[in-house]
Amino acid sequence: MTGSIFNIPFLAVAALVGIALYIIMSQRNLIKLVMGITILESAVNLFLVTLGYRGGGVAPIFTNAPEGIMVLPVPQALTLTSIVIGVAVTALMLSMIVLTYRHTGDIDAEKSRQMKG
Amino acid sequence: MDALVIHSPILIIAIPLLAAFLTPLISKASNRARDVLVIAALAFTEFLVIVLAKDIYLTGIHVYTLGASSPIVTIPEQYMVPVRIILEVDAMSIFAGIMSATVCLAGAIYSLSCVREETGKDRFYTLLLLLTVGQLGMEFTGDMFNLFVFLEILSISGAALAAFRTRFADAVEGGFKYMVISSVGALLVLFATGIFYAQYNLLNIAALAQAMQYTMLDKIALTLLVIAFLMKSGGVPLHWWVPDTYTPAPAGVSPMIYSATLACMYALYRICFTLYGVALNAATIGWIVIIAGVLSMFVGVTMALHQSDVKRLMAYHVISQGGYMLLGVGVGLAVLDNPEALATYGREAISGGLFHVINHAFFKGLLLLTGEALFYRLGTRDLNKMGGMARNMKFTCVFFLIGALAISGVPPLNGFASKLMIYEAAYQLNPILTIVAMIVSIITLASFTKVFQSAYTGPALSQYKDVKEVPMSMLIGMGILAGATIFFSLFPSLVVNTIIYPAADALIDQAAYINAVMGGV
Amino acid sequence: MATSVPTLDYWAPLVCLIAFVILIAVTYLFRSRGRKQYKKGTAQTEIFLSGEEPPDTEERHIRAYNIYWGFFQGLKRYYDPTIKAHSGIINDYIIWLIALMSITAVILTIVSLT
Amino acid sequence: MSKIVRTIANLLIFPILTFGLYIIMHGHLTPGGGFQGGAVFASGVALLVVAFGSYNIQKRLKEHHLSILESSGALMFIGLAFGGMAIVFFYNFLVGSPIFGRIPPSGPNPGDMWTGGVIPLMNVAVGLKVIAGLSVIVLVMALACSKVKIEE
Repeated sequence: MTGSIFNIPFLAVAALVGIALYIIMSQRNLIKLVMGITILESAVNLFLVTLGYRGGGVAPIFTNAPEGIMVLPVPQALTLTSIVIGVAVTALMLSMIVLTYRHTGDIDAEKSRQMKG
Repeated sequence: MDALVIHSPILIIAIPLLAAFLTPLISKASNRARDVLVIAALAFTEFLVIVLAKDIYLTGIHVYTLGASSPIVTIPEQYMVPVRIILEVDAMSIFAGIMSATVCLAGAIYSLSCVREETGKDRFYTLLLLLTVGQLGMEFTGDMFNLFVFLEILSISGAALAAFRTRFADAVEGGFKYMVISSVGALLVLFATGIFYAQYNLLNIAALAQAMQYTMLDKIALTLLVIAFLMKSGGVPLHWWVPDTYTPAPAGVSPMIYSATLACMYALYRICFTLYGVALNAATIGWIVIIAGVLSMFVGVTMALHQSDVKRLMAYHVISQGGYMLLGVGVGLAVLDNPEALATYGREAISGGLFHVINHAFFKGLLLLTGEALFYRLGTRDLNKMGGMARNMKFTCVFFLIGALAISGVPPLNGFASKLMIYEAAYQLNPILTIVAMIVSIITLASFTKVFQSAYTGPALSQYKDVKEVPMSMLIGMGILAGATIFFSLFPSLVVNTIIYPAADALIDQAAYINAVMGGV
Repeated sequence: MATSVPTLDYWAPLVCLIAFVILIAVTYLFRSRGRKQYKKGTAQTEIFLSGEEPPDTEERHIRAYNIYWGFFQGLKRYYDPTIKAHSGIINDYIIWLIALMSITAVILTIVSLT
Repeated sequence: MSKIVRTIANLLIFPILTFGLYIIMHGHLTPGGGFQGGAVFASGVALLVVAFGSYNIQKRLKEHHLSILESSGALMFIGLAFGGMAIVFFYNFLVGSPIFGRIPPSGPNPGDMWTGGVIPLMNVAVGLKVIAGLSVIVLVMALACSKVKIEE
């Protein structure tokens, strides 16, 4: 299983995490910040799904399942819960941004800041 | 009755969850019925926690497997490893459970009256109960992924509650920051869980602890977990969100968000002591936690001294007193690998840290509630505009004095007892730690005399002539926490021997935790 | 095994209550020996500012911001950067997070190599 | 939105909603389940909100109806979890019972609807909750954004 072909998803995860952290660090616009968090979340989901991969495996569905080994189902269940939580977190953050826009008329992290020091 | 005790670990989590989703329906009937439901659910949870605590101190670790043929079956017949979600409640979890349940009960009773004029009250109580479920779930679960799910429940409901008064711009901003920080932290925890699953195909904490070989990947997972939980519990280099979230939080909610922060600190200790145990190089991680603790103490209190906003000042004290807890348990962690040092002062340090966790949960909750009472009556949190409140708000002033004296470690009250244990134990590891701890304690007293002088004493100002005392339910909420503080101050030895020492031993004793699930296989 | 807490042995609440009562008795003794002839509410209890008219209640109350002025002035070299660091912008929070994570990872790898 | 979009929306809305319910009901056989089916259903609601404007939808699809639906879904889920409380919390008490309890046939087969014990019922409960939850999110956000434009 440790051929070079199987490491590409993990490189993709590393790249996505790097991009996401860069976005969260540098973007002052709050909506882009939320996009960065969603990218980080999809990176972790990709990492979880690729963990369960077994060479030549089939999707773990038992109905009309063809012969041959199946991919591990547990990481996919973890990813499903993480996606559900991601939806809730993103919805909450976006509605808070709508409220900050309504209060301060601005969604820039620096200008819409109320508390300092 | 014993059936109740056997099923109590899951009941403690399921009853508030059931009540959380019942409130929108019950509130269609009447508001009074909803308030009664919320308080009854939380009171029953508190009763269950006490019943479970009594049983744990008698019979040891309680294990509860969800969905198995019986609660005790952790490993199904033809399997070698635990498969289902297992709740594992040892003395340390029930210690944190007692703290969370009491503070949530007091917070809920306190917020009964002061949320009256808000809109969307049934959603407030649903979020309040979900926050309780998140905390108790995190403290009782024995499964890494379950820990992540409860951490997320905690963060989402905490952020939504912090931003509940949407008419204030800073409340929305505080909630948003808490949500951003918590979701990034939780994703790091999920990444670490993924690393564990990649290597050991296990998610259960006890099974992982047994299979742990501390490879390079485990070190990365350890840093991810330690940093994520250090951030969620307000350690200094990452404490920035604490003042922004606590200041605008509604009345009964700030102590509950605080006990959620302590649940994250409990998770940090659970990871370091039980999941990794002696496998990790204890000195390094111990000293990282100690340095974070010492920095938290100093930066927290010096910034608190500089504040002019009551709640923001108390939020900075959350950081500085959290530094004491990190210092206490960090000293214990640093000496985890040489047993005789652990026996002499390591165990003392951990008990001191844990005693300070529960003490501080009570009197910090009390102080946050008094700060909120000032805001409720005077409409402002700025200390420069207040004055002479001792005349009109007598009870709040008495509660404030109890809390302020307790937090600065003045002898009669319980802050002194736990700080003394930390001073004594930390001194034996390195005297500088105790010196800094004492200086910080003095500055804490200084900052609270500032609050007392400018808010409570001084001449009666004209614009606050007609200010009345806070309503009864707020006084009851403060009374519960003040009573708990007084009780812990009068019987420190009793409390330490029954609650704190078993918790410290449970934290150190990793083998018992593993055997409870793996059945000594 | 669970002996009472060694560090808190002398700390019995009863001892404290007795000490507290003794303290109150002594202070009351000192107070009662004071001069009796001052009368409340007369010119004797007025604030004396060497003949100056005392400010009315609003100004007389010492506000919160200038109580510890000396402490902040003394530690100015510590306070200015710390207060500036509490910038309240979320991006700085995450920069601190990533910095600390890399530092801990480096420390852990170095320590475990030696 | 234009006439064309509205008529297409009218045509498309029923296949979308039935497909969503199909995914919920067959969660324990084919890929899917409560959340995915609910999300498909809520995308149908989003299509309606986009096509007919959030104000017209808001008149028919009241927000407190949806919150009752959401709470009842959650209570159904917790009730099913409490159902097996006699033995242990999440116990699958329907296995072997006539309702959903048939033992699934082994080997590759099209799969039997009446297997899985409590799991299909839990899928339905979660599906109800997610339908109501996501529709409320879509509706409230659409209303919040539309209000912002009007206030400016």
